Amino acid sequence: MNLEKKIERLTLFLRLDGELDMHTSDLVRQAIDKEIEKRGIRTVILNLQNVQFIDSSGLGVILGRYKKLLSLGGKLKISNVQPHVYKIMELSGLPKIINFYEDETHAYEEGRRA
Amino acid sequence: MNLEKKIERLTLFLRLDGELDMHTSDLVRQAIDKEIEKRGIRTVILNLQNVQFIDSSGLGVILGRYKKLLSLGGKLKISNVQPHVYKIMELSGLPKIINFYEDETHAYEEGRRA
Amino acid sequence: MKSNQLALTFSSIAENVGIARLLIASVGAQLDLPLNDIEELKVAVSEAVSNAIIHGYHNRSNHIVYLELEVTDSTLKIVVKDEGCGIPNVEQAMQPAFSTDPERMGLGFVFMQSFMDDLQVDSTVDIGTTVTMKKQLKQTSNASH
Amino acid sequence: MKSNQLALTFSSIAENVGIARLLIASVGAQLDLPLNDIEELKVAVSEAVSNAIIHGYHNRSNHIVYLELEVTDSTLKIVVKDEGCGIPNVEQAMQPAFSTDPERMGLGFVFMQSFMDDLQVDSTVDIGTTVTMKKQLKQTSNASH
Ligand SMILES: Nc1ncnc2c1ncn2[C@@H]1O[C@H](COP(=O)(O)OP(=O)(O)O)[C@@H](O)[C@H]1O
Ligand SMILES: Nc1ncnc2c1ncn2[C@@H]1O[C@H](COP(=O)(O)OP(=O)(O)O)[C@@H](O)[C@H]1O
Repeated sequence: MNLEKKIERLTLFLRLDGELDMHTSDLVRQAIDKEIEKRGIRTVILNLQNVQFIDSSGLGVILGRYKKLLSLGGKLKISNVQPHVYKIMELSGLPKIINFYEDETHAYEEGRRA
Repeated sequence: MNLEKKIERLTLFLRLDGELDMHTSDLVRQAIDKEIEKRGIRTVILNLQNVQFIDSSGLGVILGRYKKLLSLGGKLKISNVQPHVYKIMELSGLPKIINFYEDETHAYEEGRRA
Repeated sequence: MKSNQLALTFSSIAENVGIARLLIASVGAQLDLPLNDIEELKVAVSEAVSNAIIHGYHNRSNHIVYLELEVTDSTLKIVVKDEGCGIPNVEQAMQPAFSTDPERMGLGFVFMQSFMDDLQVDSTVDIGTTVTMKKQLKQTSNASH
Repeated sequence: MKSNQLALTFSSIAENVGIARLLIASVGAQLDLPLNDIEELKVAVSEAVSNAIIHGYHNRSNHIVYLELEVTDSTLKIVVKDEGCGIPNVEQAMQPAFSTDPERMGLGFVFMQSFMDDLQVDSTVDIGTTVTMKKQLKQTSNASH
């Protein structure tokens, strides 16, 4: 799993590359929590363009970060999900809770308008 | 292993796609021998552009077809080998016996000049 | 595809879950299964193996997980086994959203169930857990490789 | 990378040689080995597993091949085992270009030897053959994943 971070104002853009399972989702959790604590990040945009696989461990970490950010008055958004990965996410009900966007720009813009 | 065949005069152009091991080299052997017997093919140009792996089983089948064609007055040529595959071939001494070419055109031209 | 049997045993570390998925994906490719089916098999195996490591062995790395794949003409059978803590109440554990870990979603068994044609869980406390999953295969069309 | 152990047992069919290679390639990737080293490990494993199927089991598919991988801090150990016909004269068999099959090149052991740091062949006629190969690993640099 490769993580690429970019921070703009209080938004963390996190681009994931690889398979999101119990091993790698642990790394994602640590990366996000670190930015929340150290830099006061309140919005996270997860770009899943290069994520080819997700299972319930990956979904759990995404939902967990969503809840944590929500409790801090922030939000987590997801962009660029591949169709077969989205299918698994749908089964879990995640898209009913978390907002999905075509790309990072759409995700970012929506946040600024709000 | 995917095999793509093209026949021009008595030359068989065989493009391989995959890993050349005991399993797939068996398919290559059958494919070449069939064309030799059925169509009287005498020159075979093996395009290894999309071969990512070779072991001694693959090398053995290539050498075997080379010898068979030679005994029939024909020849076998190799084109488009990837560097890391060429390294394995070099260890076996194959390039001392069989001619390697940059691409199919060079392999074909040389044959016609000869 | 004639019949085939593979068994992978491996240390209970998170890094090996991806290897378990690679194995089922390779066997799925051997069987010429559609990509979508292979994706689903990967999820099912990933869930069962993750459960063995996380729940069965409490994330301790000095244990062994067993993954068995058996291909016959009509069925792909997948067995995931651990010799861990076991499940006291299997019926409850298999309920959607049930998890003994508040950080987890309780969807592992749901995914296994939805992606496989048959799911069976045998578990004994302090002995371990065996998850047996089956997928029906279309009768061999003898498709070329 | 902490220590790791994996063992794959599989039916003696040609289609499984690629799966054996995938396994060693995945473990090589876990260890952050250079691509070139991974290629060489794949060749070594491919040779040993092919020998088990071709020579040990005479290409009969109803047998089992064993592949064991053990990672410690300093070494990757690979064991390939069959319960096949065995090798009457191991020293002779390991000579470059020696093969009991006129269609083959007799390079399997040569490749194993050149790509691994240590190669050991134990064989007993009618009992089977065990090939043990080792690769020294650079001391863990604790490279990030
Ligand atoms: N191999 C196992 N060993 C012990 N307990 C298990 C095992 N697999 C599942 N369980 C129990 O079943 C519960 C539900 O499992 P699952 O549906 O996969 O959800 P989750 O993994 O998200 O908790 C787990 O929380 C755990 O208590
Ligand atoms: N697992 C095995 N079981 C029985 N015989 C073997 C085995 N491995 C190797 N041999 C014998 O050793 C010889 C040399 O092996 P190798 O160097 O790999 O060359 P090749 O496979 O091309 O014959 C084989 O021809 C065979 O007679």
